[in-house]
Amino acid sequence: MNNLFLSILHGLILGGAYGLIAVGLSVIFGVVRIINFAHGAMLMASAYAYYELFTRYDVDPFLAMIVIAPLFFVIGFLLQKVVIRPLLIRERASVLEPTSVMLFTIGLDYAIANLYLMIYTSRYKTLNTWAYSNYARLFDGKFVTQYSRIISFVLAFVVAGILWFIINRTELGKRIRAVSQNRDAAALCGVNVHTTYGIAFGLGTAALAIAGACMASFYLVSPSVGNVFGTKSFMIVVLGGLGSIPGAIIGGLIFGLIEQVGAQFITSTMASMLSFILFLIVLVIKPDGLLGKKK
Amino acid sequence: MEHVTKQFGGLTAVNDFSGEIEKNAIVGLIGPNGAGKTTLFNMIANYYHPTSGKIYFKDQDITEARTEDMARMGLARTFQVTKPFGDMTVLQNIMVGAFLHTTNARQVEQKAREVAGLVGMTCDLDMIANNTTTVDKKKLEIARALAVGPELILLDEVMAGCNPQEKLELVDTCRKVRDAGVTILIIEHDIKTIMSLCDKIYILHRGEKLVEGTPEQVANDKRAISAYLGEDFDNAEN
Amino acid sequence: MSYKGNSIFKGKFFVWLAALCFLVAPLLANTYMQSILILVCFYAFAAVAWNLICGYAGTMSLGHSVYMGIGGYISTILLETKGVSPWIGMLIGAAVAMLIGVVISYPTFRLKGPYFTLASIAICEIFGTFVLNTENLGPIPLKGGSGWSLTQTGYQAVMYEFRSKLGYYYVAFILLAIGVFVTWKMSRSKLGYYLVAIRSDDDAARSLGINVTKYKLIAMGISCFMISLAGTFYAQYFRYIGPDRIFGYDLAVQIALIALIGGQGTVMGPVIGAVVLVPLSEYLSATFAGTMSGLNLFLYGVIMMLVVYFMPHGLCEYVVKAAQWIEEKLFGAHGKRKQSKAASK
Amino acid sequence: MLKISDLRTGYNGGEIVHGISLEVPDNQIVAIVGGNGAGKSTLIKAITGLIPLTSGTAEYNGEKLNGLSPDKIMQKGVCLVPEGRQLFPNMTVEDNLDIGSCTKESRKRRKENKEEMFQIFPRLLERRRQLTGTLSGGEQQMVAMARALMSNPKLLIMDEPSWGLAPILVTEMFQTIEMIRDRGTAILIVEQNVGKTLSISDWGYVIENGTVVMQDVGKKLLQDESLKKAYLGI
Amino acid sequence: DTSDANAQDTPSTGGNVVKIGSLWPLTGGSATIGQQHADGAEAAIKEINANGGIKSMDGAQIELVVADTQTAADQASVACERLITDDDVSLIIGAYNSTCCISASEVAQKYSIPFISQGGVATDVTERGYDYVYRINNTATFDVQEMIVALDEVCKEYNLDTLTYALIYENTDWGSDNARIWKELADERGWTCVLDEPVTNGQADMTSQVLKIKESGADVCNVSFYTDDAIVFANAMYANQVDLPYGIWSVGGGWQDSAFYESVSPEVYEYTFVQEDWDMSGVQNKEWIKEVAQQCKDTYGYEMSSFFAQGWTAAYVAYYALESAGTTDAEALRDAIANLNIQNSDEERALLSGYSAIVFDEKGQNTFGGGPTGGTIVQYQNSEPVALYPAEHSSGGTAVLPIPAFSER
Ligand SMILES: Nc1ncnc2c1ncn2[C@@H]1O[C@H](COP(=O)(O)OP(=O)(O)OP(=O)(O)O)[C@@H](O)[C@H]1O
Ligand SMILES: Nc1ncnc2c1ncn2[C@@H]1O[C@H](COP(=O)(O)OP(=O)(O)OP(=O)(O)O)[C@@H](O)[C@H]1O
Ligand SMILES: [Mg+2]
Ligand SMILES: [Mg+2]
Repeated sequence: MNNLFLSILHGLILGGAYGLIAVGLSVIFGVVRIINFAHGAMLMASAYAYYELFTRYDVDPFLAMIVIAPLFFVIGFLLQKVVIRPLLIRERASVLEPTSVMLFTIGLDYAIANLYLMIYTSRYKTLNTWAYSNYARLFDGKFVTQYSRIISFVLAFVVAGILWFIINRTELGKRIRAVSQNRDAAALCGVNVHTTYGIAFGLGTAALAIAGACMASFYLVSPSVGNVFGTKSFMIVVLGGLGSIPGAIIGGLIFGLIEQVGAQFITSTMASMLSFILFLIVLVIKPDGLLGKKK
Repeated sequence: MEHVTKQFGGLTAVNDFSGEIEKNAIVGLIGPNGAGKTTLFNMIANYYHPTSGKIYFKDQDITEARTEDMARMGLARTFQVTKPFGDMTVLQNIMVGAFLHTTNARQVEQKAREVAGLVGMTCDLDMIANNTTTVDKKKLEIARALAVGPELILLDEVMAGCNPQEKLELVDTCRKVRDAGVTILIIEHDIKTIMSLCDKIYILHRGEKLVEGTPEQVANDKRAISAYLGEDFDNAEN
Repeated sequence: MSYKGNSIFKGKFFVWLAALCFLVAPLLANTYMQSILILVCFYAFAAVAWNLICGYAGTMSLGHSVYMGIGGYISTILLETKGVSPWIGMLIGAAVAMLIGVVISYPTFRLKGPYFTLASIAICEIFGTFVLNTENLGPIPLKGGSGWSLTQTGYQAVMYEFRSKLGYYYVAFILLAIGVFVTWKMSRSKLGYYLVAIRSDDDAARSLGINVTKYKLIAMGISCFMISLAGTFYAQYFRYIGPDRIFGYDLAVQIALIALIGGQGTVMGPVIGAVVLVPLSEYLSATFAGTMSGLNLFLYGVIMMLVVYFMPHGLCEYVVKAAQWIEEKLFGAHGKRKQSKAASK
Repeated sequence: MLKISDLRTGYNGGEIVHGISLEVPDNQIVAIVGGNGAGKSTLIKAITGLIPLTSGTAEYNGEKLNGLSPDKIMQKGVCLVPEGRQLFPNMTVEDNLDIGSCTKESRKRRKENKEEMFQIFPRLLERRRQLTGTLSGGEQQMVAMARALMSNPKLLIMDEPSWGLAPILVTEMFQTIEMIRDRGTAILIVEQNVGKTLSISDWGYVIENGTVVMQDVGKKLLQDESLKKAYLGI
Repeated sequence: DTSDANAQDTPSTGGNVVKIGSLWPLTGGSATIGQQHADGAEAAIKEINANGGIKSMDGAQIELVVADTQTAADQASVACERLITDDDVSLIIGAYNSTCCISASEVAQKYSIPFISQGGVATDVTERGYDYVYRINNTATFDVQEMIVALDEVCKEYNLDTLTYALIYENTDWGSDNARIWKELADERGWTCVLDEPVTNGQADMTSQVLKIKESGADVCNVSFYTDDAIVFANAMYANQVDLPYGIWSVGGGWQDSAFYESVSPEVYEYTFVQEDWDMSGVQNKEWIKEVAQQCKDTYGYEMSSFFAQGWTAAYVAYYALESAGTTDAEALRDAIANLNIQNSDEERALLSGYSAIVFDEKGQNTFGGGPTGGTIVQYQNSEPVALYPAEHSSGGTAVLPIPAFSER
């Protein structure tokens, strides 16, 4: 059992979590064609929700998820339906990435991140849950990791699987796909476009809230935590192919692997540079990402 | 063109096509939907490269040339789905084409107005291109392509979506363009237009050349009628 | 965002009026106001440079500050190690930035829409991480994370160092004026037309004989050249340059925001954006930062959302409308006729 | 069935349709013809809720359609085959048809309807698993029509269904349209193929510059000299 | 005008108000730390005002004008300019990050307004020949030196000829400076470096790095991390049971932040050595420090930290300077700062940070009167910090060395 093998395992575990965080972003982009720049801020906001529930009522995030994820579904749904909808209607339907919506989400990111800074100050908090402070020891105790990380890894696949199923195998998914391909035609077929957008946005946000539960139980909570994962999520979804759910998970795994395995051979800063360089190379060779579809 | 073939994955869109377009002629390219007309077009304009075969333009091998070089060599095209530069005015759209051979904005503008006159743009030249009517968008496509000063112009279904009267107008435009010394290759579904306009017609069917000849020859060809024109072609004629 | 936006201010009155304001304002202001005016010019110039490629050709870069960093670093290193005047260093830096920009953009211009945007962020991160972790690049000292603190040269103008704010101000203003002029010239030239055509539909542009990559690279080159001049100005004015800020995503976003909120793809948009946003953020942070940390940036975000919400095409559109209205009032029908004639050009 | 009175609409403040009134009775084919840019598509968009109307009313079986969103209008039984087909290119033929029947009631009859569609358009049965983006123009048009029929509309509106079709297909398509009418669906059709359209339609309207300039039984309109000149190029 | 309004609010004074600029990173990457500095300064000024303000100026009250650097050098420069020209402050304390200290003091120098730097460890802060810039804290050199000197003692005590060490640090100026200096000093002593690992801030997992340390078999590990990385790192070290016989030696940073101790369980930081930039022992030994600590907890909700203490000290230094100058005239104020001589006594409130003295040299760097630079090296034993080195700050405990392996704890 050498370090290389261990770091591969750690890379995969971490990559799963990255993928989980990115998958919501991918769903939203795939349907509404918006890169949600407030993704990191919303992740952070969900983490604080778990923080409150844990410190006040001692509810474990993985349990609280049952309440918070639906709550974030509603938040995402309303955000799309009430706020982003008028912006979208105003933009030409064919625009690949509506600029005004992008700007709006950047503004939203500032606002949320700093609102939480005002409320919670910038102090780092951790949630000492059972899964945070207990370690799984596998392979003769050589492979040690927090239970929360293992749960996150598993959840990544569960959430991605559920989302994939919803989008590709259900009636709702058919509508979502229809709307993502041709908004007006879908409306003419009797699909309520903006409700469908809202649902997609809500699903993405709910997935993000689940990722938030994972992050809160293996990392820490602070108003700036969104930055740590935000930019990385953008890279991950692009690497995997914008809009592709399996792509987000694969992209996440690749990032996790490079960070952990790369750090075995070179310094970790060089490893993180390596992941960006790899990202660029993939894009140049395959401009639509690993699993992206050509339009 | 010699033995041009194009495959998309397993699908052969154009198979072993050979043909020639003479200078200063109007050549028609017809065929059922999905026959590979647009694909053939795209290959001539070097938007795609053929899987095999060679294409010559003015005796030069252009098989592997780039799209943007074609315009410089004197070959311009329009798109089946019109693609105006939406944010610009009609005039500015045409000017983009005219900038190819000069950088002088004044000359360019003059040229653009000339071309607009030639194709008979009826709308206000300062209108934003996206807001014009379908016919004007089609004319704009032609005008923009003409503005680069081509010797050969490829027109892809410029008349689709126009009523017979408007088609006549466009036929007129085409003639004028030809008279200005430009060779035309045109894809069209409207038989009457094609018959009246073209000097020579190719019929494409499932990627292969079915018939080649003058309008009269084609009209009397059994294969052409069964594959494309339909049994009641004669009725339509009347 | 309409292309017609380019023909604003044809009744040159307002441009001259604005230029006059810019020229005279610092003379009337106290040093604090002067420093804000300098920032306005600096950010406006950076946004103008950004707009040249990203606004006109529609390639939304959120990593443009990287070229600013390259320019700033090169002129600073030349000054500190070889004593080369930053005036010369600035041009050398700009040339290098232009070269690097063109080389990097060649492959990345193949990417469309959000892919390009995110790739630009990655490039910014790569450069930032590299400089941050490199003490020496071969024989060239980079100083890694500590950055460069510029030694004083005794306020010599030939060394790009001025005793009074006014010196810096007029340098920034001249840069800005050049930037606006270049943009204006470009917008009415072949390059400008081509870029907007490419933004609308690059397939159609290709069919008209436009070498899309070539023209985008030309614009990119000009843009990198200009923004790297801003980098030298940054280093000289703040007298400190370090990697975390200048190669950072935050600065890049800030520059893009100014151009976008002002009005992407218009001559004056970035300037208007800077005139509004820079003092706004300064005001917010002066008023609220001490009261409650985060309040200033929170309000900034909220205001940004409101602007996007109510002025989707940027402030430029409204400024133009207002200007037209005033012009009509001032010059009556004559002004209006001039305007419409100008618009038809 | 559909009654439109004094409808006005346009884009961004510019009025394109200046007060059009027309009626589509049950079980009939009603045609709208007119030059390019006359405002036909704009009128259709207003009826189906894609753009708002500035004044006037569109009534369907006595119910006002004003202000309803396209999906609500569709659920009432008014279905549009839009200009340019507007399929979902990355979905299979079958999925496209499924979307056509995603309202509550039509979903129940999805299976039967699909089978019926495959009877009407046997070509689609062969290609049920193909992505519609890769179909030929004619096949795409069939999908567009089938998709609209999947919801058992009572009124089918078609905007230039023959657009880009080879002559052989155009003939087929008009036959199909008559067949659909015979199954009990009212049809409002906008077409450039003036001759063929008017010859199968029960009533025709001629629109110019956003107003109705002529209306009559389809075949009679065909005889009109001025119309012949303007639209048939004779 | 705010100054008038404030003057009316506080009728007990002669009506004068002196403004001091308080410039810290309140948003951005260093916000946690910046906020604690700002809180410390605020608490100190409250106390000073309550005690009658500046006596040499008829009991003038001090108004603290707080500004935010946003953890960005250029913003710091702009904010500093605003404090000087718009808010008319007589003196500025701040800016924590070296880069911000450098760029902000640049402005202060230009306007000839005294700038008392607190936090920035880069040598450049005081090496530019600026006569209005003073620095209270020590440079990176001192922090590391203190640890190396302590390790010298350890070596002597346990008869170690040489040591192997691993370096792991965040890769911006602070961390890499520490690592560089450590290497220089360790080279002099002939110690061997077995790992040199820079890490980008914001790692979600550090297992790989920790495994490298484990594999390197180092005797000691020197760490410079901010709070977020510190938490992740410490947890990973604990999880993977990395045994370092002579311990983890942290250059403060995250290990000085009370948030760190709230976040990780006691087993995680047990036996860790931390170089605290203040007199940790004070909290245990001195009544008044205990009171201040309690106040901090009550008002701001966290355990007093070195950051709070340093903010406090900076405010007090500013106050002493004003008191001795008796005027807000910049030149007089500068001379007053240059001539400050604050010596340690049990009651000296300015020295909450535990500096032996505050005396500036001609470059403006605090010389600490040649005594200890305030730093204390503590080891966590039974989850309590025990001050060990230097002897002046020792609370009398002894180091637990070599550190018992995880398997034996
Ligand atoms: N990019 C592509 N990828 C895969 N298949 C393609 C592609 N482009 C065209 N095809 C296929 O090639 C065949 C020929 O298409 P083409 O567009 O040339 O037909 P066409 O003759 O222009 O028909 P229409 O009259 O309908 O425009 C069709 O079956 C089409 O599905
Ligand atoms: N999205 C739009 N925004 C602004 N104006 C538009 C828009 N779409 C169409 N128009 C304008 O509305 C007018 C009528 O267009 P419409 O599409 O209704 O004509 P039509 O009768 O359907 O003609 P065609 O036979 O070309 O389809 C045209 O002048 C066109 O320029
Ligand atoms: Mg075609
Ligand atoms: Mg129409």
